[in-house]
Amino acid sequence: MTRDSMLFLGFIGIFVILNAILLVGGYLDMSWTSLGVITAAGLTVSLYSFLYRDNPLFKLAEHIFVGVAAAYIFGIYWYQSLYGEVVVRIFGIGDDPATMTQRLLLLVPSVLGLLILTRMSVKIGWLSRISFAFVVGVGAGFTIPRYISAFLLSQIEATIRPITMDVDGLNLLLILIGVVSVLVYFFFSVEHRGVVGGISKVGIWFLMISFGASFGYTIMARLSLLIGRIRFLLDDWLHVM
Amino acid sequence: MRRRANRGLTALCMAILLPAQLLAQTPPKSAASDTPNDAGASITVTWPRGEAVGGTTYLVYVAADESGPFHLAAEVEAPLAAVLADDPGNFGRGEEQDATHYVNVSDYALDDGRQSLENDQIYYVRVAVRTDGMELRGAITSAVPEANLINTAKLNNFVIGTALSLIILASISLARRKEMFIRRIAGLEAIDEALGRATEMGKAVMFVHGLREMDKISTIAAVNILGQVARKTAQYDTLLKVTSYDPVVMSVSQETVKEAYVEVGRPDAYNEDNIFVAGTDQFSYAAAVEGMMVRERPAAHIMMGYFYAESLLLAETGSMTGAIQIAGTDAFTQLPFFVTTCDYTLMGEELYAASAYLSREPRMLGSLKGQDIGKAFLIAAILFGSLLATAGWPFITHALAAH
Amino acid sequence: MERLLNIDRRIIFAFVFVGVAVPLLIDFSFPIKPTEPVQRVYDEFERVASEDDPVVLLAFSYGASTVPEMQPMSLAILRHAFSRDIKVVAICLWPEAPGLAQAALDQVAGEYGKEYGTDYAFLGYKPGLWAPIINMGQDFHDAWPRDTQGTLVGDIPVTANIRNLNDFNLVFDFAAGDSIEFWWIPFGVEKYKFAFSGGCTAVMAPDLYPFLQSNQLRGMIGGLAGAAEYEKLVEIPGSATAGMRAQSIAHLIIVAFILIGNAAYFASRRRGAA
Amino acid sequence: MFLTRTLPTLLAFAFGAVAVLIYYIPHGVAQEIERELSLWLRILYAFAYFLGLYSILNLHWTRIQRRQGGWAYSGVAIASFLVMFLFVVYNDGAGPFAPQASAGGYQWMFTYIHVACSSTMFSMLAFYIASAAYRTFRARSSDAAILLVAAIILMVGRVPIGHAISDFFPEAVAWLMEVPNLAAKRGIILGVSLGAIATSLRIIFGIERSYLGGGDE
Repeated sequence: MTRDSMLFLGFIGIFVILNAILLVGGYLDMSWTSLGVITAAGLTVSLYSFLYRDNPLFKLAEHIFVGVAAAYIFGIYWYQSLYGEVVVRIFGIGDDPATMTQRLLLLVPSVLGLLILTRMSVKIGWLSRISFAFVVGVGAGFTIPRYISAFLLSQIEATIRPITMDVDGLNLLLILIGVVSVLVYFFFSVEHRGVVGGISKVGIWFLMISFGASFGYTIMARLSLLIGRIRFLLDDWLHVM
Repeated sequence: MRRRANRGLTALCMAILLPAQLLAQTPPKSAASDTPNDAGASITVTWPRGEAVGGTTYLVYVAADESGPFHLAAEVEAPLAAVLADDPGNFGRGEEQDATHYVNVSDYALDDGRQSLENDQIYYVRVAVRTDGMELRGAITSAVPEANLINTAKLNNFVIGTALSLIILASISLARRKEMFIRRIAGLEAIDEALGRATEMGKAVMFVHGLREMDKISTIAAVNILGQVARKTAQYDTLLKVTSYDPVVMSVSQETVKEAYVEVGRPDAYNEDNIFVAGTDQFSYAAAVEGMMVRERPAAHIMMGYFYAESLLLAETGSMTGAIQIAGTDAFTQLPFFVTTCDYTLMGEELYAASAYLSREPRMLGSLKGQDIGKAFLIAAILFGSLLATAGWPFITHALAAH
Repeated sequence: MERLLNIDRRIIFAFVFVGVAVPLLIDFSFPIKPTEPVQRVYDEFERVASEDDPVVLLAFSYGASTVPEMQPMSLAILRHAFSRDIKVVAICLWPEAPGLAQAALDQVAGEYGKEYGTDYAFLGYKPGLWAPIINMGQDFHDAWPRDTQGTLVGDIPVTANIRNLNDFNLVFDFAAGDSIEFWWIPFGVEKYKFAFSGGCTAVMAPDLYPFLQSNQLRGMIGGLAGAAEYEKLVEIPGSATAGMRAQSIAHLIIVAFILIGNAAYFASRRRGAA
Repeated sequence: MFLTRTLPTLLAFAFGAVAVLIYYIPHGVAQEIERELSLWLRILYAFAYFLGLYSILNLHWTRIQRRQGGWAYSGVAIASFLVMFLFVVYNDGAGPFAPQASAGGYQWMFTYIHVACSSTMFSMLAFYIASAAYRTFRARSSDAAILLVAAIILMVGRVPIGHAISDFFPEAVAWLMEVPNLAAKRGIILGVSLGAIATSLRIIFGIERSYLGGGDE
C-alpha cells in the first residue's frame, strides 16, 4: 500500500470516528440538518485535500458539485424565468393579467430564444445567429451612450475641478497626474521613449500602487472566506467554538 | 456642495439688490411651459426667486379650464424651493437661472386622489405665495405638456458619441488602405515561443477563456488570439484544447479554430470535442480546468479574456505544473496575480493591442488608432479643463457634465 | 537561506490554517473604527429612515462562493433597515442568490417581527445581467411581474405603488462580481439618477473608489472588514466582528511571509553578486 | 450567405442603431421600445443558459461513452445532476408547473452541497495566495517594490490590528485608496470604456462579426 492510500484511509477513518463521537456526545442528532452538516463537512474537507495533492476524494467532491450546481441553476432559470414568467404569461396560466398584445410580444423573444437552442444542431445552427445578432446588437447599442455618460463624462467631470493651494488641492493634482500618466501608458501610437516614456513610467507607478491595493484587498477577501469555512468546521460541525 | 455655496452667495446678493420683503408680499409673476427633455405629461412652472424666509410657502394651482376650478398641484416652502440652476442639463446655468424658482408639475390633487396631466392639452396655472396665513395669487398662465423628440441635455453625449464614431470608423477605413504603426508589445513573442516549446515536447497547448460573454471586447480579443494560436498549432500539428465558460464563446471558438485549421489545409486535424464548456459555475469551471492542468500537463497555458477570482487558482496550479504561462486580461483586479505567476502578462488594453498586432487586421488596428485619438482628446480635456477651472473659467467642466 | 525559499508550499498552507483557526478559538478583540465609505452607507440608510414611507431596493448579486464575506453584510444591512422601519424589496441578479437572499430575509424578518408583503417582498432572480436594470428603470412591474411565490407584484402592498427605480428611496446592490461598476452605474444610475449605494467583496472594493469620489456611488461597504465596521455602526456585533480577530492575525502572518521571502531573496541575491 | 451572414449583420445594425438612438429620445414611444428591448434581452438570456447546460452534460456524457480517463467521475457528475434534477422537478411536492418551493430536498442540496463546495473552493484561494505571496511576491524591480509596499500597508491598515499598532496605517490606507489608487483606476476606466465603445461601434457597423463565429469571410 502506498503512503497516499494509507493517508486516504486514515482520513476516512478519522472522519467516521469524529462523526460517531459527535453523534454519541449529542452534539449532532439524526435530523436532516445534522446530516447536512456532516455532508457539508465531508465535502469541505475533501475539497481541502486538494491542497495536499490532487486525489480521488477531491475529484469526487468536485464532480458532485458540478452536477448539483448545473441542476440548481436549471431550477432557478426554470421557475423564476422560463416557467414563472414566459410560460405563465404566454399561456395565461392562473391569474395572469397579461393582455393579448403583451402575450404576442412575448412570443418574439421566446422564438428568438428557441432559435438560440438551434446552436446545438450542426444543420440548423445558423438560425441561432439571428438571435445572437439581436443580443449583441442591442447590447452594443445600449452600451455606447451609457458608457459615454457614466464613464467618460462623469469621471472626467469629477477630475477637472479647481485645484486649490491646500491638501485637497494637492491630492486633486496627484489624481490628475495619475489619470493622465496611466492614459499615456495605454497609448499605443508612440514608442515609450523620451518624455512619453517618462510619463508612462509614472503611469506604471500609479498602476503598481493600485495593483498593490488590489492584491492586499484580495488577500483580505480570500482570508475572509477561509475564516467562514473554518468557522463552519469548528463551530457548526465540531462544536468546539 | 459648490452648488449650495453658489446659491447662498446669490441669495446674499439678492438680499442686497432686491427689496425681498416686497417680493414675498406681491403675487409671484409666474410663467409656464412644457417640461423640456421628457416623455410628456409634465409642465414646468417658474417664478422669480423671493427671499428665503421661513414661513413663506409657494403654492402652484393647475386647472384644465381658464375659469377653473384650480387644484393644488405643488406646495413648497420658500427656503426649499428649487431654482433653475439646480438642473443645468435642462435649464442651463447663469444669473437668471439662479434667480428663478421652478417646479415640474405632472399631476394635481383632486378630492379623491390625484389627476395626471395629459399630453397635448392646455393647462392653466397660477402661483400663489402664502405668508403668515395670507395667500396672494398671481396671474394665470398656461402651457401644453408634450412628449419631446430630442433630449437636449444629452447633447454633449450625442456630440461626443458622433465624433468618436466618426474618428473610429475613419481610422478603420484608413487602416484598410495604409499600414498603421503600433508600438511593440513586449511579451507577444512569448506566445510563439510557448507554442514552439509545446511542439518540441510533443505536448498539448491549453487555451483557457475567461468568464465573460461573447459581446465583450476581452472575449473578442481572446478569440482573435485563439485564431492565431490555432493557425500555429495546425501548422505544427500540436494538440490544442480550448476551455470555455460561456456556451456562446464555445461555439464561436469552435468555428474560429475550425476555420484556422481549414485555412492551413489541415481540416482533418480539427476535432470539435477539444473545444468545450468546462463548467457552468465559476468554480466548477476553475476546478475542471485545474483538474485538466494537473492530469493532462499541457506544455503551455494561454489564459485570455476576462477573469474573476479563479485567476489565481488557475495561474497558481498552472505554474505548479511547470508549464509556460501567458495571460492576458482586462480584469485589472486579477492582474496582480497573473503578473506574479505568469511568464508574460498582457495588461488591460495591451490585450486588445496584442490581438490587433498579431492579426494586423485593419479593423482592429484602425480601432486602436481611433481609441488613441480619443485618449489624446481626453488627456487634452483633462489638462485644459483643470487649468481653466482653476483659473475660474469652468466652461469645459460644464460642457462635459453628464446630465 | 536557499532552503527557506524552497519550502514545501504545504507548510505555508498549514501556517495559514493555524493562523485562522487559533484566533477563532481564543476570545479577544480589537477596537473597530468605521471608515468613510462605510459611514456614508450608514448615513444613506439614516437619511432614508427620515423620509416618508421609506422603501429600499436590495439587489443580491452574489453567489454561494462569497457567502462568508457577503452574508454578514446582508444581515447587517437588513438589520439596520428593519430596525429603522424601512421597507425592503429584494431582488437577485445572480442565479445562485435566491437561496441566500431568502435565508437572510427569513432570519432578520423573524428577528424584527416583520411581515411579508407589508414590510418586505422577495421577487427572486431574473437573467440578463444588466438588462433587468434597464427594464426596472422603465417599468418595475414589467421587469419583476411576480414574487417567488407567484403573487403579482401589483397585489403585494410594498411593491404595488413602485413604478420604476426612482420610486425607491435608495437602491443597494450586494455585489460579488462587477454588478456595481458595469451594470448598475452605466445602465441604471446614469439614466435614472436614483440614490445608489453598494456593498461588495473586498476584491471589488479598490475599483469603486473613482465612483465614490464622483458620487455615482454614494457609499460602499468593502468585504468582511467593511461588514464588521457596519456592525459597529448599527451596534449589533455579528460574525464579521468576530472574524476580525482571525483576519488581523492572518494578515500579519502573510505580511511576515512576504518579508521573510523577500529577505531570503535579497540575501541570496547579494551572495550571488559577491 | 444572405441568411447566414448578411441578415444577422443587418439585424445587429438595425437593433444596435435603434438602441443607441432611443437613448436620446425622451418621447414615450422610444421609452416603450427601450423597455421592450430590455425585456426581450433578459428572456433571451434565460434560453441561452440551456446551451451551457447542454454543453456540460454533453461533455460528461461523451467522456462516459468513450471511456475517457476519469470517465467514472463524469458518471458522478451526471448522477448528482440527475438527483438534484429530480428534486428540482419534484419541487417539494408541488411539481414543475408551480412557483418554486423555498424548502425541501432542493434547498437541502443547495445549502449543504452547493454552498459548502462553492465557498470552500473559493476559500482555498487563501492558501494559494499565501504561497504566492511567500514564493513569488518579490521586490525584483522598483515597480514590484512599489506594489509590495502598497500591499503591505493595505494588509496591515485595513484590519483592526492596524489601528491598534498605529494610526499611521489606517490613514495611509485611506490616502492610498483615495488618491493614487483612485487615479490609476480612473485612468483604466477611461481607457476601458473607450475600448468598449469602439467594440460596440464595430459590432453595429458590421465590422466586428466574431460573435457569428469565424473571422471575416
